[in-house]
Amino acid sequence: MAAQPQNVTGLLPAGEPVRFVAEDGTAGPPPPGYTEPSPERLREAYRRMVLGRRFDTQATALTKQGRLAVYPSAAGQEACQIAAALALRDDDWLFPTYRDSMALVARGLDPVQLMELLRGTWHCGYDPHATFTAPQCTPLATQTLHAAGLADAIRRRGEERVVLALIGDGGTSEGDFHEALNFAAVFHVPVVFFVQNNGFAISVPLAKQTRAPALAYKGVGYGVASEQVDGNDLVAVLSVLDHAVAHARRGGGPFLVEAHTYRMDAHTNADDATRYRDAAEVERWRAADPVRRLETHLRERGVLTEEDVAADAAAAEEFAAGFRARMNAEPEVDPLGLFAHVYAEPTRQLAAQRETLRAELAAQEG
Amino acid sequence: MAAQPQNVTGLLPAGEPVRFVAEDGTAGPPPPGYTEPSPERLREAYRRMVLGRRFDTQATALTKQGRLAVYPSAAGQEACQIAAALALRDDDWLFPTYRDSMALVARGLDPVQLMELLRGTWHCGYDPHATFTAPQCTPLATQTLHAAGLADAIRRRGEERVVLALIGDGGTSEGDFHEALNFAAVFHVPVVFFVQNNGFAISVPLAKQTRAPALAYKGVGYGVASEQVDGNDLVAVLSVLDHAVAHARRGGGPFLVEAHTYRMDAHTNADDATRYRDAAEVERWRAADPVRRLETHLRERGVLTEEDVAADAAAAEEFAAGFRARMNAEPEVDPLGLFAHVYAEPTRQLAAQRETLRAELAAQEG
Amino acid sequence: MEQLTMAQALNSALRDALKDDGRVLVSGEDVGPLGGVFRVTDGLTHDFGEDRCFDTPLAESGIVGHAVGLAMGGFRPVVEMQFDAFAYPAFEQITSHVAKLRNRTRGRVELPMVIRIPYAGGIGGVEHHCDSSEVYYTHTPGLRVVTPATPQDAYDLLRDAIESPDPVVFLEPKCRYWAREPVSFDRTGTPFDRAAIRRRGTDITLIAYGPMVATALAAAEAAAEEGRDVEVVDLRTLSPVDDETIAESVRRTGRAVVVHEAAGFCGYGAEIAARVSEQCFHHLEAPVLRVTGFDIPYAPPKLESSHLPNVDRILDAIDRLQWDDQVTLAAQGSVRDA
Amino acid sequence: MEQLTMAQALNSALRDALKDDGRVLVSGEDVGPLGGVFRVTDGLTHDFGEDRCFDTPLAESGIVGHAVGLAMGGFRPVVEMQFDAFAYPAFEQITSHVAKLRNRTRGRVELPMVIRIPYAGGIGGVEHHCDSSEVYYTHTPGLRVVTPATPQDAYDLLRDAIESPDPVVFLEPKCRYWAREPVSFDRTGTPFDRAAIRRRGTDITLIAYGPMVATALAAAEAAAEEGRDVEVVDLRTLSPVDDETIAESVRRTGRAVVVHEAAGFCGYGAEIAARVSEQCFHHLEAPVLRVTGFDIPYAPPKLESSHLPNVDRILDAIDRLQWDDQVTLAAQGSVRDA
Ligand SMILES: Cc1ncc(C[n+]2csc(CCOP(=O)(O)OP(=O)(O)O)c2C)c(N)n1
Ligand SMILES: Cc1ncc(C[n+]2csc(CCOP(=O)(O)OP(=O)(O)O)c2C)c(N)n1
Ligand SMILES: [Mg+2]
Ligand SMILES: [Mg+2]
Repeated sequence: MAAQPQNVTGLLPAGEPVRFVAEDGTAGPPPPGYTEPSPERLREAYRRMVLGRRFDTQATALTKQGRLAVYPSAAGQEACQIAAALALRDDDWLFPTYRDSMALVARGLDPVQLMELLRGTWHCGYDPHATFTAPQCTPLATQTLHAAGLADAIRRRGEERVVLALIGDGGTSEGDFHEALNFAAVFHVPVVFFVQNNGFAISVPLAKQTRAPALAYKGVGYGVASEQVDGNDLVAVLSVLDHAVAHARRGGGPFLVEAHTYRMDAHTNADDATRYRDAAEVERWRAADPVRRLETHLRERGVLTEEDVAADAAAAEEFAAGFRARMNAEPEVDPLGLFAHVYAEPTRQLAAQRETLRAELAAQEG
Repeated sequence: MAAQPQNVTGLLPAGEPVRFVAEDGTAGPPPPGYTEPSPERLREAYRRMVLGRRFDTQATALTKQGRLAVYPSAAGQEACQIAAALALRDDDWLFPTYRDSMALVARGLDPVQLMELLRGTWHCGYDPHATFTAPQCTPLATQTLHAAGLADAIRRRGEERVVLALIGDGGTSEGDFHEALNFAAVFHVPVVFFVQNNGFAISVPLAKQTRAPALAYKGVGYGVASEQVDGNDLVAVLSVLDHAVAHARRGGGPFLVEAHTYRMDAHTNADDATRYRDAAEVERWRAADPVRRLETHLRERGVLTEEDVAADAAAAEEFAAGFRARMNAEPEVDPLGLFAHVYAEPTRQLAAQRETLRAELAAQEG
Repeated sequence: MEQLTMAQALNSALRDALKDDGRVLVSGEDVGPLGGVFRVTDGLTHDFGEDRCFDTPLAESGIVGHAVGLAMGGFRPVVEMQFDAFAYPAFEQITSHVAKLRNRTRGRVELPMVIRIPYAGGIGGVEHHCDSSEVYYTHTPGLRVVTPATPQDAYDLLRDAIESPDPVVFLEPKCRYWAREPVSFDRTGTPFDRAAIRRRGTDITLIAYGPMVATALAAAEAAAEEGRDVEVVDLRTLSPVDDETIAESVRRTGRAVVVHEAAGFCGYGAEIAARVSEQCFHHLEAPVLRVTGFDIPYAPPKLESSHLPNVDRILDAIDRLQWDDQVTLAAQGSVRDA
Repeated sequence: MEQLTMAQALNSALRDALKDDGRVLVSGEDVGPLGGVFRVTDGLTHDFGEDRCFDTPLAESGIVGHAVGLAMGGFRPVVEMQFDAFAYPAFEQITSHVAKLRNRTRGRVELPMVIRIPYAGGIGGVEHHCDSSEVYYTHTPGLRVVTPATPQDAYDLLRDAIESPDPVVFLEPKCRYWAREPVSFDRTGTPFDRAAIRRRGTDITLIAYGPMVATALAAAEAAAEEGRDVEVVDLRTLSPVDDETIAESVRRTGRAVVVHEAAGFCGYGAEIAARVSEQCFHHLEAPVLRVTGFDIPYAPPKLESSHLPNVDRILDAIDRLQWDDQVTLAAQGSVRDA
């Protein structure tokens, strides 16, 4: 194969996933082009990872008690989830999926509002404009286009904000992902597409999803700069996202990041992962645990003490307890609210339908 | 940027479009990895290019006389059109678009049957199964999925046939193109995607369509081998397509080829290209004329004589005359045929609707 | 006869089709080793091999478009869309190709394929998992659209659909997946394009399909206690619709109510109401009423019971069918949302 | 007042909106320097700059999804789908997001955007260029769907649509693009969500919209010669529909015919017929009839005149409205396709 021009090689990801810290927590030589985030940020990341993991366990527990209709756990993806939240400023926009509740908790969203979707009281419980966070998206890959569009709105106004769009490995197969990369590139907008490749789309393993050398190699086909990273190495994920976000913020256009990680739990609590994967595979990934890896690294660097670890665990416990308590209260719902926001004003027909329901409810009560 | 692994570099196209023959008709050194097709095939290609171009001019003329509702010319793309036809065996499948009538004529389809779509008598006039040619496709990029599926049918039966899917530069922006590349790669099917990048999607120039270094760089993101080629050099296009088809036929999986060419005419006769491009640009491309280029090359090689050129021109003239004569006859249409093929058997409702129309027609006549 | 759930009956139909016809292929997201999120394809990959039942990449337009190619190449694909709203990415392939390829080619290219879509709600599913999307398909000429209400029909209709030379959109009412009844594999039941009268009655014709047939039957029972004898028609085939069965019934009873979960506005019930009003005009003692979902996006789980048509709403509609004392009132016009 | 074609009136509406509101953006395939394949956006890029009116890559889901993001970001996008069938790739974005984002977020995220779709036939277009796709949108709660029949309404409705806080599917009847009339830019005409009575009459209400209003008016003229006084209602707004205007008219005339180009089965006329039958039951002298396209894929150019509803078919339907001598015959039920 002949040599490739610079406008090609400059877009390709590294041949191997970027990594700072090995599975056992020892730091290797810093990968070329990236710098390790400050100890303070790593310390903060650790705190949020511990909290995020605890929140995640709590949410899964709530499904067993019937307090949540369903919950897709992000266990194993803590490095990605927390780095996504930390890489952004408060007024940057985040476009999450159903799996990214942990990232939203790390962003500071109220966990109970956040859970309205999975609790079944409404489709989205938080205020996207107040939180700069789009509703958690279910139709796969559709949110990447919204992210590109919102980033275009930012560009058109000459603001310095960026947009981060989350998507799974499976979602990259949808046509909308392709169109989003292309629109983002053509309009040169400040958006980072962050693929959490957790090895599975429900039961379908990556090998049946794509034959790409890595998903990050999709970038070059759109003229989008790309990188792949060890998704269980918080230091690496945060460093690469920092780089990508800075690139987008300074007008460099979109950026595609693929993080190689693993979904430790089933797709959701309703799924039975033993039908399609070996326990042994899951065990192998346990060795790559992102929380322990960062913990070891930070301890070795002297940034994290025994007391810190205990304090973070206690804080997480307290957070979970508060969350649990609030979720145990029976939520209030208003059936008439079904008609309130279909349009800015209910149409005459909807107003009449609301009256019908109101009468029914009154009859049931009276 | 660090070195790329072999499974990446092996998929990337050449850094520059593959070319055998320069614009002035002089042959350069053969590009690495490709062999020049035999003189006999090139001779045959020339004949069909001349015929194809004449057919194309005739079809455009027929729009002026109201004999065709509309015609999208392939003038300037003769090398691509004829190479696409020549690269296939008779029982390989071709999936063309509305612009690829010339390729279908070169494949040997009856030009009048072929024109049913643009004449407005039916949506497709030829028999796809008899001609191994799918209906000319209008909804952009959708045909690439059908091509991948049909190639999968071929693979599942263990046959040695291949499928060639044609698509334009604009069409590559559609989600279906992405999904087709991915399905083809994952199922490892014998399909070649051939992008005729003619610089425009109606009025939209390539620069507004994509920021990719070249469209061929999309392949690597799917694990699909790719190449880019000078689309006005028949020798190069045929050689690259031969290579791609052989790759697919021997079980190597899909292949993506991008040909850089130019649409010399407007999008269709109904379009006004002066609204969006300079005459000067068109003139520059006239120098790259694919027919003259092959002619010069073949004459220099002694494969083509003055008499051959005259004979080919005369044969093309005769073909055009026959085509014109048949098109000048008022076509017969059967309104009741509207109900015949919506389902295998008309439903009771359709049968009743057909009777209504039959009665109306009878009333009009009687 | 075995007692089977609807999901199991569908599984049996797929199994028997795979056994009987080597051209049948099953594909979709998670239909392989997992057996589908509703287990409808449970064990098929294991028993028939990955060649016959296989997972695809996650792209619905891709799944349908790929199946179009397989069908052109001589196979008979049965594809699964994981949930109703996730068939929308395939809308162009379904509308512009699946529905039209036969017509486009004057019958030369046949597309014997089935698109299975679990649809409608009632299972506490979150947004996008509960759409009643039937009208998008029934309004598209070239598609057959069918929906079973019982395990037996699930088996029969799916076998029929797979054998049909026409493309079939096969709508599976999620909330009935776990309904159980004895299922015969003899295929001696109702023909493919016919409705079934599930309950004979003389006073009112209740017209329902898929998820709402059980509700309609329950309403008929309740109405019987109030002395009204309700006939229940299960449409089974939404396109083409079985005019004869419906019209014959309504002409006998003189009153009709259509029930479905989908939003009422331009819903399938509009077509039924319009046809019945036209075909049975002089037999109707009252306007054809519709009991449907509200004209809103599907409700979140905790509110779906407010949204879904239920026995009470059907009884209310029955009460509004201008029995002797009501004519004056009703003459003023009385649709729910007017 | 200037004489404008409908295409020019639409162009004026876009211009005035771009002028009045800096948040308005126009995007789509070929809407830039070319001015759109129907020249509706002619000159906008030249006059307002590429920032305000711009070409996009060729991907309809992308166009709509990108516009959703722009709207979330404070803009008011007006996107063009080049032809009806080419909006289908955007179906998921339209159905699952555009229609639902406001509801999803309890009104916190507003999506003031317009999706312009040239639709329907009558211009000799080849396959995929002539679909009447209105029902796909009217059946989807959360969308407003409007369609002008005249240049004046084209101007008024498009201005209203762009100012609407709700997403609007704006259906442009291709065959009327070149219809010409004096157009005022005063916006003193019919309000956004109201139908218009285009012709007053006492005997029959003809209900039409978009491409078929002109045909309905022609039929009314012809019927007048036969001594029947036909009222013509132009719906303008398909969702929400203007029940009052329709019901008031039909209660006056006692007879109604709905006309549209789309396939009849589950077409928009079904909803109108069902509503009118319900709301005006005791006023109806005859069943509401529908004159629609056949239930087939749109016909090729040389056959479209056989497919499209025309004056004769409307007159035939009027004749079947059970005038004195017909009652017995009609009582047997008499739909076209029964
Ligand atoms: C358009 C669409 N199709 C199908 C689904 C059903 N579905 C929900 S999650 C999922 C798998 C997604 O996998 P991936 O993108 O890898 O994300 P992960 O769940 O692993 O985070 C599927 C198929 C959906 N939500 N949207
Ligand atoms: C899905 C879809 N969207 C829009 C169109 C309208 N359209 C027809 S041809 C065309 C441009 C296609 O450009 P390209 O793919 O480069 O092919 P070319 O015409 O240059 O051969 C467009 C937008 C279409 N046919 N299908
Ligand atoms: Mg995944
Ligand atoms: Mg092109």
